[in-house]
Amino acid sequence: MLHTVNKSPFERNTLRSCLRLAQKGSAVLLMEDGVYAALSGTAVSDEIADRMDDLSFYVLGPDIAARGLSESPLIGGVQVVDYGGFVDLVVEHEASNAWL
Amino acid sequence: MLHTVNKSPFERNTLRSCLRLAQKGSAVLLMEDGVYAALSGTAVSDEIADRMDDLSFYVLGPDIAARGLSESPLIGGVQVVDYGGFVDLVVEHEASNAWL
Amino acid sequence: MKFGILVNEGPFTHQASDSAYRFAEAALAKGHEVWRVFFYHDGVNNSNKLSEPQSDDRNLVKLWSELGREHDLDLVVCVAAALRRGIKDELLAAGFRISGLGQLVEAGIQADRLVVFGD
Amino acid sequence: MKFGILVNEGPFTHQASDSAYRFAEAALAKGHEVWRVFFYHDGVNNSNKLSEPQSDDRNLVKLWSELGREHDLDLVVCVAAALRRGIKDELLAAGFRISGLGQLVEAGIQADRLVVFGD
Amino acid sequence: MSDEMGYEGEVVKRFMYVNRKAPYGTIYALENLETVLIAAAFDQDVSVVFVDDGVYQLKKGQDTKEIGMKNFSPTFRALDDYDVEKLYVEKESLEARGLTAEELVVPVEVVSTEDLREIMAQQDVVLSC
Amino acid sequence: MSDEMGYEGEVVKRFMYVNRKAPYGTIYALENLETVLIAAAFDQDVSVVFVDDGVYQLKKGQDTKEIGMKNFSPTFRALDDYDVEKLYVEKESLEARGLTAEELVVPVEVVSTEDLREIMAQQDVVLSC
Repeated sequence: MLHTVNKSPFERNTLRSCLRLAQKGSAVLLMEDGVYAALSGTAVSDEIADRMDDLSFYVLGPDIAARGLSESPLIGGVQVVDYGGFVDLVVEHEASNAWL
Repeated sequence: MLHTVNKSPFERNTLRSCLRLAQKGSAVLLMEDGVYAALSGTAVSDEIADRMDDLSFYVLGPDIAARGLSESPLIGGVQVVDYGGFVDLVVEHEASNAWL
Repeated sequence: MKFGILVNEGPFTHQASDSAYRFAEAALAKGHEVWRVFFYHDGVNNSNKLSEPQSDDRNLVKLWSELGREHDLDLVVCVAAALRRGIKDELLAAGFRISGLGQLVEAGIQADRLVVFGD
Repeated sequence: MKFGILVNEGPFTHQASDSAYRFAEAALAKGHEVWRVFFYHDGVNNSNKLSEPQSDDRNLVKLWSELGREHDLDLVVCVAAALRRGIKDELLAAGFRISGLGQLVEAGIQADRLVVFGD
Repeated sequence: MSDEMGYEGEVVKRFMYVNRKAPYGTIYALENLETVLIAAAFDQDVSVVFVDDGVYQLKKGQDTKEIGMKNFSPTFRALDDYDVEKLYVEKESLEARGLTAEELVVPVEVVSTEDLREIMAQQDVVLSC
Repeated sequence: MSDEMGYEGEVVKRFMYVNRKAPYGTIYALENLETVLIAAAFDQDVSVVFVDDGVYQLKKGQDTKEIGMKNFSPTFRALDDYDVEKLYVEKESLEARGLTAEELVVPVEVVSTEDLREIMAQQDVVLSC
């Protein structure tokens, strides 16, 4: 399953709930304000770093660029995709689950 | 100053930010989904209980009743007000600050 | 005392408009003045007269209109926020008017208290 | 592959409509089919043809209309959500139609994937 | 994946509605419930999940008179008439809020996070809110 | 309280705009900035605060081309022309996000939580978002 998270991990519990309920082997795409969770060196970076073995993490590049984070280091293992890559992720997974 | 908080403490960081930045002696009114913070016996009850000496806490009764919490025990010291009491609180404090 | 009220969300989706309405009602019942209600962000949608909730639900557009008529309230819809969202004069329910953001700042200056309702 | 897309928020206030639009565009560019776009909750406001953003801003209502025309998309606005919020036939931009929630369930059944954008 | 043929040869999919938001503060709880009621008419395999603040939707004793909104919690009791019988509540979400299953308006299956993870992973269509 | 007479005998109030939300995910950052620009014309005592995710509004290097939205971050640089000079950023909010003041589009005063608490308590009108 592909999980999408569009909320800031600083503001809401959305990412935390997604990570709690995402089964091993699932993919998580961080988009919109959810991209802040992909940054290394923040107070919440560990939430994703700790699950890097269980889950595949992706982040939407256009949302990273919009927020001025293109040069900011991402957590190791997070892969950047564009909208086309987002479409491919949806195709590759049997279902998708938007954590709103 | 009167601070109002209308977000669930489980879902958002709103209450936490309010409590961090509210000066000693201020009043905090919990309303809408913010009323869940007034309940005792939850995972977040301590956030308010710990500040009971510094701040005055109020909760909007109509929002408590709507959510089926009229019989639920509140954190000791939290005072229940109705909309008229909300108006009085605004009058009593020189300014109000809605944490949205 | 003179109150200014700011409503930042539309009807139904968030409780903001309901809470603001009940606050205004309670303030008026206590003999206070509601100097202006300003509708900003999605709050501009509170003025859409086409709103038609189910018969057993409250009609917030109508409630604001009626409260406005009874108490001669100044219900101001922000023009910039309204244009973006497709709220124009032809959609305005009775008692609402469209004007600039300056009217919000003015409410902050003139009213004794500005109370904000939003998401 | 056949996609269904659900848009839960109006234009501007949340990024949901922008993201959904760019996703739909990308899917079509890759040769996929967008079987239906369903607008629910405040998403119904994406169909309001009176929307008039500033000249240097994107016009989401127009973008959806145009994408719909170019690719013959089925843009469905939920009737129950729309009535509440004052979105009626006379406000609908080209290419949108109002229909029941069953059309969302149908999109879930018929499309290979349902992708949701919201707040 | 889990697509099966229904008794009339139609595709039956597993639909899961995930409720994560408290009632009244926003409209999502109410409008999602409207979707569930419609979905029930389509002869799909429907389950409804309550996690995080979504568990508050089911709290007994809601009285909305003073906030002027409609109390829609009795509608959850009608789900059974619509043959929507799979109602799951996450144990951890209940406990964090100091709630028990006895305080809810309908009988539900209280499941562990691990079980819910498993159930969620088997769905074809997930609508979260 | 802190009402003073301005040079033309008008009441001058202390207005504080508190930005707590990230840009682009929602419109609040942009529409609040529009309010600040208007407020500047009223000869009031205006300050603008960035806390929590609001500090992200000021991040340098924003490029919104691919999301199709307008990059409004340069407008913060215009605040100075409008005589809006009191821009406060909470240190704790910056640090939690691994940011430094050098990464922001405008010079700001980085203040401690204690200082901000003090400044906030002195306001006549607070508009948070």
